[in-house]
Amino acid sequence: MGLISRLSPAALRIIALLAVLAIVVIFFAVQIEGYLNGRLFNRISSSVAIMALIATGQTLVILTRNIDLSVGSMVGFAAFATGSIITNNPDLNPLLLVLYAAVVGTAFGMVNGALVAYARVPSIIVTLATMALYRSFLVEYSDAKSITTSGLPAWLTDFPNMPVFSIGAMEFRAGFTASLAVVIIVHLCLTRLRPARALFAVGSNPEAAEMAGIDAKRVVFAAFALSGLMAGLAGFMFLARFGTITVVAGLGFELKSVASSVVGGVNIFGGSGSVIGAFLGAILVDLLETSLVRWAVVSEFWREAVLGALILAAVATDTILSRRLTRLRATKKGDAK
Amino acid sequence: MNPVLALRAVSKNFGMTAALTDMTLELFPGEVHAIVGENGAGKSTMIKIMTGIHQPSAGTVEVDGAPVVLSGSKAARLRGVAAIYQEPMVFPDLDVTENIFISATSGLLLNRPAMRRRARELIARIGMTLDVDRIASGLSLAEQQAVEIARALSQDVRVLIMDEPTASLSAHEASELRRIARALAADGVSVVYISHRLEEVFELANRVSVIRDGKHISTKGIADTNPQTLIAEMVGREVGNYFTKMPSTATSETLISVQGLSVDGVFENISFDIKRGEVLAMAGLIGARRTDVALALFGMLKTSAGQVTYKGQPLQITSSRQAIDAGIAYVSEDRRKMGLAMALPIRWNITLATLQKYLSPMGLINTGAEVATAWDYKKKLNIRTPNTDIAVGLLSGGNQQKVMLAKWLNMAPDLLIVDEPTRGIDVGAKAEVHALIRAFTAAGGTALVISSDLPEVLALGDRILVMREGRQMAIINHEDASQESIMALATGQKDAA
Amino acid sequence: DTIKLEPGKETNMVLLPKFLGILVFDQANEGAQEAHKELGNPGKLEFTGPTPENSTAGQIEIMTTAGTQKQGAVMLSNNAGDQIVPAAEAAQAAGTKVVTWDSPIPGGKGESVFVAQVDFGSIGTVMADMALNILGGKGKMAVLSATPDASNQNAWIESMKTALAADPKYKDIELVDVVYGDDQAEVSYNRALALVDKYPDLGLIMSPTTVGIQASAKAMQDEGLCDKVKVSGLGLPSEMASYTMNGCAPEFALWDFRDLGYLTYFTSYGLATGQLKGEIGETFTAGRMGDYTIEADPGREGAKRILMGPFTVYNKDNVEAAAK
Amino acid sequence: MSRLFSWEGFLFACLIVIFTFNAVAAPDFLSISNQINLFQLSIEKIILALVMTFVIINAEIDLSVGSMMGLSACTFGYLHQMGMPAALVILICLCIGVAGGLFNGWFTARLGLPSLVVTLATLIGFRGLARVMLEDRGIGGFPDWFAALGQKGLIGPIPFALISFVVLFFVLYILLERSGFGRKTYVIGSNRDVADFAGIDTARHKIIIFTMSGAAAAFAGLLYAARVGAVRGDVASGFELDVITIVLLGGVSIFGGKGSLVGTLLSILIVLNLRNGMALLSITGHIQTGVIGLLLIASVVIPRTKLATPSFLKPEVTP
Ligand SMILES: Nc1ncnc2c1ncn2[C@@H]1O[C@H](COP(=O)(O)OP(=O)(O)OP(=O)(O)O)[C@@H](O)[C@H]1O
Ligand SMILES: Nc1ncnc2c1ncn2[C@@H]1O[C@H](COP(=O)(O)OP(=O)(O)OP(=O)(O)O)[C@@H](O)[C@H]1O
Ligand SMILES: [Mg+2]
Ligand SMILES: [Mg+2]
Repeated sequence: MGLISRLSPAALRIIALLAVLAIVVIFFAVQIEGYLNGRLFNRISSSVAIMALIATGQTLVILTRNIDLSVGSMVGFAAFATGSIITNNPDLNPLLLVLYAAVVGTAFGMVNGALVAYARVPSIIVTLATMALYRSFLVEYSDAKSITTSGLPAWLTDFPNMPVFSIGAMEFRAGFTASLAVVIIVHLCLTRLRPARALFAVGSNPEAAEMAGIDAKRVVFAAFALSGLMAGLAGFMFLARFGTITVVAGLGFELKSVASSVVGGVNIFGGSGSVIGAFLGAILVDLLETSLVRWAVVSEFWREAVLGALILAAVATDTILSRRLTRLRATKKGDAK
Repeated sequence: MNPVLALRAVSKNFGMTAALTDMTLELFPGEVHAIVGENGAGKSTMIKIMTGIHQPSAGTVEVDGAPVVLSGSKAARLRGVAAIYQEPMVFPDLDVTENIFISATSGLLLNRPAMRRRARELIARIGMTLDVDRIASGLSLAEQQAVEIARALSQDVRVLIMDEPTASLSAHEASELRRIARALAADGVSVVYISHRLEEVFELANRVSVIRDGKHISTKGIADTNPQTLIAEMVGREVGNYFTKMPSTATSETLISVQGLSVDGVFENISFDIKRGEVLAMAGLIGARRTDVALALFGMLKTSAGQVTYKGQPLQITSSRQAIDAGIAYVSEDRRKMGLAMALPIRWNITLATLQKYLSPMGLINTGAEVATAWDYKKKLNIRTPNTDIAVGLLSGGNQQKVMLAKWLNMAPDLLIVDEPTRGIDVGAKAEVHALIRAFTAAGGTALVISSDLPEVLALGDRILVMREGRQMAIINHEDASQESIMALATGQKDAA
Repeated sequence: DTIKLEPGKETNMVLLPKFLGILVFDQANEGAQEAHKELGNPGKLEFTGPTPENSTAGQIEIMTTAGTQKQGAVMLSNNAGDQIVPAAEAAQAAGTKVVTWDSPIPGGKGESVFVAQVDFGSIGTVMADMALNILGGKGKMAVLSATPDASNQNAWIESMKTALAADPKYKDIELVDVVYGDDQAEVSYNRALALVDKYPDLGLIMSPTTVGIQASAKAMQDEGLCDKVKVSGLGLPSEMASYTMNGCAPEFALWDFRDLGYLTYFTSYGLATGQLKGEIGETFTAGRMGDYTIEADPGREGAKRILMGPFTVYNKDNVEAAAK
Repeated sequence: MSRLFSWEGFLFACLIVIFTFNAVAAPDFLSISNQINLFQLSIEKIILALVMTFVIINAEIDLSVGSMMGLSACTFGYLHQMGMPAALVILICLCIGVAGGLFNGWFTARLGLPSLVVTLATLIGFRGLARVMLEDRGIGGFPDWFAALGQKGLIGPIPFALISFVVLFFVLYILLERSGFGRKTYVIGSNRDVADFAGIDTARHKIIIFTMSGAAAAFAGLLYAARVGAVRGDVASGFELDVITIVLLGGVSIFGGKGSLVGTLLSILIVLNLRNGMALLSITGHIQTGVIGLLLIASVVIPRTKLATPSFLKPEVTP
């Protein structure tokens, strides 16, 4: 049990989450024939690639004790704007296109950040409003036209499914690999870089952060800008994966990303959590959703009810489990003295 | 020699309140400059102007003789001005190490092992032991204070301001801290030291400034003044000697008797009884677990063994409601976390624990009676506020303390447990609080006072219970107690009798 | 005898789609605007609707306001089910005609007449026939619909079930599941794949919604499943052309929304200006589209409809031309 | 005097401006029927907003109200169709609301999960239960007296919904601003530990408030069923965000401990009048939503005092 005392609470949280994930997988493997195979991995990994990015951005914001409800609208707008650029200029350099999506997202994120950090409007108010506003921009900008796959170059639509490498039947496709890379990079930055700690400090105690010489405003601004950036990248991925973009693109992503983060153990009151956790949370939510469709026991109409119950159960289990582990760790440490 | 930091005719208004008026102060390298004044005199406000948290309404701040605008604490930090604030400012989700180095700026990559090593050194330098991997949310107030001090020490500072750093430290740590302050001054740092403990001021400071009502009253070399003069300057009148022990008002009837009280892994086998009208003082170092004993008596901590006999009946308390119904009150040491709802009006806070008394049968609040009570306490406890409807968080620390006391006194409890009753309270108010506790026991009330301030323990306690690391060392009668004997028990130099 | 609508009469009208920002509704608006000019109505034609996330409440609100504003007619593509009835009845009582198009009021209350794009009964047969065709007479099929609340989709699925049961030639086609993709690309895409995983021998995904069919086709194409699982249903040629050409979606159907808007406008204009009574048997000329008759709606008891019909089945031969 | 410069004062001024503008710009605005419509159309959200004020002042949030409303409405439709007498069904629906509220409250207050998470899960779960009952059907044909309650005037032109709103507002106003219960709501929202130490059973209080919210949502669901005369699985989906918008615009702090029902009422009136005015000027859809969004932001950019941003302590359960 020496291990437990050496692990940080954050690591314990991840372990609890992995345990919950394992339980879910085992349960469905028993229930559904031919469940546990490479294809399951491919399904979940491809579909979680987009939400992983959004949840990463959401996590950065939640860490600072804020929330970003406008992510869905930002994804929708970025996807559409990117799609219409490439449709009109099919020869555009791929990197420029990604950059464009990133810039669009970041710009929106910066508006959120400026209003929250510098105009001191609570984030829930700002992003509730910009959620509506950005979607309105999309409706206005799109003029009821859709982006269709036929207008997109092949490299773009092929990108998400391009296999990068594979382990057995498990394919690591470009979309998933790219977003996994982003998650890992952000994780490393968060845990290793000195300036990134300010994010935790501001979320943990904003007043104290201000007094400790941290420019809390800039930190919050940056978190929102990064969330916008992530939404922009997710918009790009959304476009590449689905090809057809209408005004409803990304609708409902805000709550789903919040759910992913909190299921992943990010403290909704700020200050603690990890993007790896949020990533696992996104996987868990996606896994539940997909598996429930395949589970013969629940009919189409029961699925939502069961999903709600399972999310709650997952969060409760995870919370209780990590509380237990933390306590266990505390006593072990005490004994060691 | 030039002052490293100076305030020139600085004023600060908060709306209608003038917290500082025409304040001028010079700080020189290598001096320990004490600042004293009543609660609400404007000391903390002045500090916050020096560190860029507040902007002056008028006047200028000078660094090295040149006027500067300190736009935020970062700007101040860059000029070498750092502070330890009155209310500890820790990050509950981060561990001790990260808390200490949160405002460090050097290096892009974090070097955890080096940080932990250095954190341990810094903590040791204050004379404390603290697991540097612990998450700060579990730290006691004193430990939080230690973290803050370590944070300040971790930086290169030219001016170090300490706003009541010893308020929640016990004698041992406090003396370590004073040693550090002297050492820093010897290195040429200008140390500003705010304290309500005058003996500290005289032991430590080279110069002392008095502030009253936001105005500068005097700045003198420490040799040119004495405690009586200082107090007179602070409060504008003479104050009686409040450290004289008043005769005991204990009766022969036992109010509460505690036998073998334990909480697994926290404290064990605590046994004492208190007579009606008596004051039992609890002394000990930080982490002696006195607060936990109080929490257990108040039903906020589950006990694992032991009995409590209260008014002759066995009593099992599992919630604060039960304790309150039984006539037990607990004045917490942590005002912000457990004491006061800072954003709510003073009046609401005062009647909070006794709300039942102000309700009509329909459950509606009798506002008239409530206002009357609030004003009553405002006068009785001399709470400095224009009215009782403003947020209690806007009051100075000492006045907040009085509001908290008012909340529990209003309950007219049989047993009043007071944890650090005069933390951060000025001399005048301290005397008033002591008088209040005395009046309370003289009127038949019973008190359990937890204090880290040894003179206070001696001034109040009819008997003194000394704790050390969760164990009860001894109960000594006042006549047999001295600062030295208590310290010896608390530090374990002398074993339990 | 056929009524020729007299142009130039003033009446204000509102074209109310399910929500804004969807191509087919804009096409309907173009048709209505064309008719508006053609009839020389000096009044105003407004195209206004709710946002996607607020569709039901928004439609009710706009319907209620239309009554207050004394609009001549509201042309409604209903997304609120029977919940719109009180508002529609109130509007009718205030003198505002309510004409539905694309999606009717299920119970038929509160509407003057429904301009049906096609016969709802025959959509079922067409979908069943496409399934028969694609599956080669035998196989498993699943339906991927919009939301469980979309009354037109529900009616079509129902009519397909009826058609499948009615004729023995469909006896080897098995409808295994109905799932909902909420008319969102992402949800539909994932549902389509989940269907394939759930039924390893699935042969066809039938999606009676333009979003669902497109997302399903893309999903099958992305996962290289087009050889095994085909996609069909109702789709826009411009969105579906490539999938039809590469064999993922060999056949699908749709009608012309521009015509639908045009016809709806003529009907509403006639009713609002009192030239049509809205009674069964009335026949009128709808400009370039020719003559139409108000008849009883076979699918909804007591309700009236005007049948536009027919629709086009798209395949390799005609899809590219239509996509232009 | 201080009221005049308060948040409520500001909202009131906004309201006057909007009202005057509407009256001048939209000729039908001042008609009695329009004024009643204006309330009637949003009555459910209004009722939810009144109770949500309690929830948010108590430093919690209830995202499940829209779904609970849907669940209640669908249960009504389902059981009505099964042939149960309407009066009994109404009672059952209200009980479901209470049960759902207790459920949210228990997980939040006793188990210590953040309410945002709990009610996010029940937002999905309650909606799912509504779906289970009605699947893809819509149900209408409610008894005449029930439909009349929702659609016709009860006293003259004034409908039942409006009357119940007025009654509810006064009851809740007294409860929040004058009673001990309301006082505790503020204190717990401001600092839960302080309330715990003062002998308040904070968990119980929170559970009661969630229960109120659940019951109000169930009641609103019934009003909705009566008003629109038909129900289906998506009733009131997305209402939670509108309701929260109204409450926050009314000056209730998302961190708890601060706000008033008068603020919520003014905010309701502002949103209603703004929406109605725009609708009468044929401004709908996303532009309308956009304007409300801008208003929401603008309303808070107006500087506030420092302590208005409340204690930064987080509501944590004592272990
Ligand atoms: N942010 C604020 N807004 C309004 N008034 C304030 C604010 N901060 C301080 N004050 C007022 O300014 C005066 C000075 O307060 P300050 O905290 O500086 O006193 P102090 O000397 O530090 O007292 P103590 O010894 O009790 O800590 C008090 O009357 C206080 O109520
Ligand atoms: N070593 C420790 N490990 C975990 N928690 C501790 C430790 N020491 C103190 N605490 C926590 O800090 C709080 C107060 O500490 P405690 O009761 O031990 O101190 P005390 O004797 O009251 O000293 P003081 O009041 O001077 O800080 C308690 O709630 C306790 O749980
Ligand atoms: Mg102070
Ligand atoms: Mg203590």
